[in-house]
Amino acid sequence: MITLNGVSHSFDGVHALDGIDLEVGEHEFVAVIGRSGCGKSTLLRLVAGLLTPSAGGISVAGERVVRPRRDVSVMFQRPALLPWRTVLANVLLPVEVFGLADHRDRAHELLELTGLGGFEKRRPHELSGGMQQRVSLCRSLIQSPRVMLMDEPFSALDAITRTELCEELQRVQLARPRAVVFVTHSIDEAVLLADRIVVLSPRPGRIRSVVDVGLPRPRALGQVELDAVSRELRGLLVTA
Amino acid sequence: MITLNGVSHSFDGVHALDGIDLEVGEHEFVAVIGRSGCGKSTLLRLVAGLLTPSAGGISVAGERVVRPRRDVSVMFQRPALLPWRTVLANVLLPVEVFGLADHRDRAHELLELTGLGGFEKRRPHELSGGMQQRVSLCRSLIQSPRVMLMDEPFSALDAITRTELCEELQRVQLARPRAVVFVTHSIDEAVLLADRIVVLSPRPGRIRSVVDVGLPRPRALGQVELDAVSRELRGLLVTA
Amino acid sequence: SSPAEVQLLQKINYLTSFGTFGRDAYAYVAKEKGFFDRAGLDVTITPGTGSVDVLKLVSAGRADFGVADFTATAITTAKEKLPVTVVAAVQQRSLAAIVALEGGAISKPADLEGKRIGDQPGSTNQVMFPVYAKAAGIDPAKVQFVPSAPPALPQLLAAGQVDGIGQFVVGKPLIEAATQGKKAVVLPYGDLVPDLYGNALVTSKEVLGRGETATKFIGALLQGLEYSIEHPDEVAPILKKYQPTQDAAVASAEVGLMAPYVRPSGYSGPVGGITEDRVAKVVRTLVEAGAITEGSLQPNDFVSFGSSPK
Amino acid sequence: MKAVLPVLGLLAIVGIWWLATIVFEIQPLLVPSPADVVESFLELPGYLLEQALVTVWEAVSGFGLSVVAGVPLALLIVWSRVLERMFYPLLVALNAVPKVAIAPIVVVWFGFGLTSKVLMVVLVCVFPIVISTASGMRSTPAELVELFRSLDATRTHEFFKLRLWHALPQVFVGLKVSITLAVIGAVIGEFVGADAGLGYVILQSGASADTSLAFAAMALLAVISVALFYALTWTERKLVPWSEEHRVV
Amino acid sequence: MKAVLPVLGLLAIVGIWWLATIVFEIQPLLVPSPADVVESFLELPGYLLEQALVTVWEAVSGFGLSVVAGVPLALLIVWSRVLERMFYPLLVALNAVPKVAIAPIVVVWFGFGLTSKVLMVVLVCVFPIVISTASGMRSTPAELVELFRSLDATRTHEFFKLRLWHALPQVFVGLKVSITLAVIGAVIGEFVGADAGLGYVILQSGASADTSLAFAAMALLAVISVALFYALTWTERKLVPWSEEHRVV
Ligand SMILES: Nc1ncnc2c1ncn2[C@@H]1O[C@H](COP(=O)(O)OP(=O)(O)OP(=O)(O)O)[C@@H](O)[C@H]1O
Ligand SMILES: Nc1ncnc2c1ncn2[C@@H]1O[C@H](COP(=O)(O)OP(=O)(O)OP(=O)(O)O)[C@@H](O)[C@H]1O
Ligand SMILES: [Mg+2]
Ligand SMILES: [Mg+2]
Repeated sequence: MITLNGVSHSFDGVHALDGIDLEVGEHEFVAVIGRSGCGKSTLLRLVAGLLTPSAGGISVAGERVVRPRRDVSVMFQRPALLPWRTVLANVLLPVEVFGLADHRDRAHELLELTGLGGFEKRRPHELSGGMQQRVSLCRSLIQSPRVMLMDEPFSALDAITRTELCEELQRVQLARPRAVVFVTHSIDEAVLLADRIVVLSPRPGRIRSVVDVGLPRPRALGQVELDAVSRELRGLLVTA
Repeated sequence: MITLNGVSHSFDGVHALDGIDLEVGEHEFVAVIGRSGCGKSTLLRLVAGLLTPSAGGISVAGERVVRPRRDVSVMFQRPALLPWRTVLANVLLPVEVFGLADHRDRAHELLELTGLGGFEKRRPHELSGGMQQRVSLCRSLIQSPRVMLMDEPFSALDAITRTELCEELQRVQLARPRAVVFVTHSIDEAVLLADRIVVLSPRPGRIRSVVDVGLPRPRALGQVELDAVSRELRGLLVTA
Repeated sequence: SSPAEVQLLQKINYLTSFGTFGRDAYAYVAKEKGFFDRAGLDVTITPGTGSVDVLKLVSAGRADFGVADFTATAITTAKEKLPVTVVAAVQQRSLAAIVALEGGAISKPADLEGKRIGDQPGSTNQVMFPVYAKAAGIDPAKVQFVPSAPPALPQLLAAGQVDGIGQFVVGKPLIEAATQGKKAVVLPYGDLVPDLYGNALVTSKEVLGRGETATKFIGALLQGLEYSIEHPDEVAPILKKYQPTQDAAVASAEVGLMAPYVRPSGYSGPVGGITEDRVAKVVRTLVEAGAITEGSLQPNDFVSFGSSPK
Repeated sequence: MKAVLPVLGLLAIVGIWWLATIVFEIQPLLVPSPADVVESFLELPGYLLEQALVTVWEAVSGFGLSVVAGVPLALLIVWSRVLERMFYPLLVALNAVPKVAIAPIVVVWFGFGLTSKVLMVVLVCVFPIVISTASGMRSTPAELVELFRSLDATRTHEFFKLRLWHALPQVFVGLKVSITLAVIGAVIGEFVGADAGLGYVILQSGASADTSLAFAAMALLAVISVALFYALTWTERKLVPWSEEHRVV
Repeated sequence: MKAVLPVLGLLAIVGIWWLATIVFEIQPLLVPSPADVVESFLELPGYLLEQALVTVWEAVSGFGLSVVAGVPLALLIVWSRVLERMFYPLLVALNAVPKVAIAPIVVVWFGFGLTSKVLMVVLVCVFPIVISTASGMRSTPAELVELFRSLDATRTHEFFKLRLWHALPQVFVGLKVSITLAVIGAVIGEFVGADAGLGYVILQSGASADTSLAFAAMALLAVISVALFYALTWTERKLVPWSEEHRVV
């Protein structure tokens, strides 16, 4: 579904990514981990068509990426909510932009699911950091894309909410699999969710190794088998 | 050092905190955990003197808190960097505001320590999310306050950097203990760092329980003794 | 009047020379006294904003008639071939004057040398000053004209920023009222240069081509002018009715002062009359003063003697 | 309480003005005392209010037109660099032409009626609206623009669902600058070829050296502007409740 | 390439103007053709440029003074609600007084020299600067204000290290609106009592019905404004490189 071919990217003076080769299958969940500042967000932006690689080529669904596509959803690292819109209207933004039929019920459902029921009419500045992130999550889930790009979607959430949402995400992925690229700082999260985990080395980001998590689904946090993979990843990160 | 006496707070229509009683010792490290939106940030803001409680009283060092104090440092949940300042100038802001002597060397040291060496002259928008958070961390560390309030300081950091910084924080706290209130979503982090852990219940935030972590220091992630406390906390959070 | 009659009234747009003072009140008098109605005219009076603006608006067809300074009209038409033409002289002598305050530095023409006079650049007063100076026997180069806008002039004079200002003769009561009782010294150009006309009624050649209507309007307006100078006391209330901001006392005084200029002693022609001889003389004077170039203007170029009152 | 402070400010200024006219023995022709001005007003209150209405109507309709013209213009300028490069300098140039000087031409063209005054108002008002709207739309945070890009939103959506909204607080700055200029524009229009409106009153009274009347008219103008200005401020509060400016900080 | 587009825009406008004067047979007294205007300019290029310099000097020094006065005024207004409530309405009122109408008083007070012109410029310029600076300072993000509060920063620090910096992009919007007004202010000042400057040229030519000369002077005014405007834009780019407006989006 997604193919990266020797992709490099530099911002003026900063060499962020270097020679990334990666293939993500149509129903594959790929997690990306790496040190802060190693180029994970940049990688997502490149796949999303928001940045043009300094070198190399990217294609999604067999087409070269030159601009954003509607079948690719992006959830950014920062909530990026529109301050003048209520929570509900923020969630409905993609639907409006795509000109789709009414998704109000779906939006309410998602908000309920992420524990935001009752906050539909509030404006973003009245929410806590984690609540804002959940609104942003709902917004990216309301589209039904073929490819989902998620940048640390649960970083501002508490352990419980995070676990709940991880489970929800697993369920959705089992029911209706898509290509997902999931950036995270939590190794446990990566092991729980991903089919494969890409470990990036620090700046410039290069692929240090790709770990296959060959465990059956559904998985649950705290499973002993997961811990082994986690330890391996931690080791890779340290020496990355 | 810090005393909260039946503190409650409401934002128009949202009852955020309810009847919080808490005492933080002069050299005590207290972690606060709780579901997203339960009022942790609000609690810090109240102690910092940035909000006035709807009910109850707060005092720091025996004085009633009516406005922010210079011996209390706050690290916010969002980086809150000044876009027109370079990284270095952002870190030096408190020093400038306090009118203290040159802290350039200390700033460089902190930036080096947090892995930001070489980025001193960059502006915030050229940094990754985690790098921005580290700048904000450096800024709060450059003050030498008697009380430190930290709101999810490591949420945007990868596992390795997070571990490193946790160790650094432990070292600093052992060498020069202060009163710290540390909000986090990571139970492991809380167990690793805190003397006591306050568990808040969901909105309105009430103190569900206070767990004493009676383990010797320095502690290290992955210690089996920590895991027991972690499990206990997870249980408390789920039923909170 | 019945609707049927209103139907028949010809619409005319008329511009006063500048604002709506006593000196321009005769149009309102003609309206109030029904002279226009009787001529079958429905006249709209709009306050003008100075000679050149009036000429522009008349030549652009925005107004059918307007009042502009005769000298300014001559100079402007000498420069630009505008489709405007003079059809009557409202005053037989120029109203231009230098006005100063009594007790100041100026009390007679000879005092002007070495003084500062505030005036609008290009005004008749300034353009004709060399002619006046020659007649008064003083050196025009020794008088300094300070350019400034007309509304500021009385204030500049009162504040002592200038020693005198260019003003129309009829402005005397206004200045005196404004300076609260100080007497004004007026040095009229007309005393020494009697050939100059004052204001002129101008129209466009196109309007003149409409025949009848133009003649009727000229007649009715001049009837108003004649009535005004004969009944100065009636003018102020009429003006005040149309223009409530005007000072009645000043307006009557202005009309009183204007009378001898509309019909000077010894003048035997009709009110508003204008003759080719005098126009030729004026043109010559303008050439001498350097305001226009030799041969650039013939009397018939800008005056329609055929339409002027006989 | 809220109303007390502006009244105090007003009293302070009027007091200083009054004192100045007495202490420096300023002639009423130059600067009349507040009493003279009030007297002038009381002589013709009905007439002056009538003229004020004329001016308000001209100013408000011209202002409305400027908004209708200015905001789309700003949109075009932000939309296309080419259009910006071609026409922005011309707009600046147009704005720099002294309106007093072109007022006669406008009257020659559009007659003595309402049109010419409204046009003068538009000429005066459009520029601040365009420039502040354009600048507001340009300053949209990069992260929000990226969000819209990621949705492959059309430019129309980017402008009407994002940039214009983001710009609203700055649009209001432009509107507030414009509204007081609007009143001045109407007055300048009335200076040339009008027989009603406060501008006409000022012209008349200026020429007849009736300074107190001119001051009375100007005081009315000031009152009108302040009223229009605060009406805008009120609208802004209702319309842009999320703006940082209105949060209690 | 960059320079081509504005030139194209200019040519388009001049072309339309020329065509209009020919097609509608407009009299040169009303609107002269571009050729007439150029001719007028070429008759007296040295003189006109000299007058232009006079006007530029008045406009620039008045503008400078306005910045020096306006920014602190905005500071005071944002600083204290009491001061704002007391004096903001007065500022609005002052701005609404037509400058053309008070120009004579200013001249009477300050004479025919530079002072009265500079003062006129200040009167015209100060308001947009104050209002946009104030609005910019007020719109400082709550999180940054909170940061300063948490440091127990003095209000001086809050204003000079935070709000003013945050407001800079908006201050420049105010400055850009003001700079073109500055030129107009200088011209209005010159209308009332001057013997030099482009305003004087316009007044003079208006009285002598030399419309082409007036247009030549106005064209020069436009050129001056455009130059000053883009000088400001350039300064902004150098001074405010972090602004969203300058990021490539
Ligand atoms: N400025 C505000 N106006 C209105 N409501 C607010 C405001 N700030 C916070 N709240 C509400 O107060 C509650 C607590 O918010 P707070 O930010 O303290 O949560 P938190 O525990 O820090 O959450 P998180 O872990 O997501 O950061 C939330 O329900 C939020 O909606
Ligand atoms: N707009 C930009 N201009 C200049 N440099 C940039 C820009 N965006 C990112 N960078 C640089 O590129 C590098 C990678 O940034 P990126 O945001 O991809 O990191 P990341 O892996 O997402 O980090 P984090 O985990 O902290 O979010 C960083 O060193 C950063 O300084
Ligand atoms: Mg990132
Ligand atoms: Mg929080």
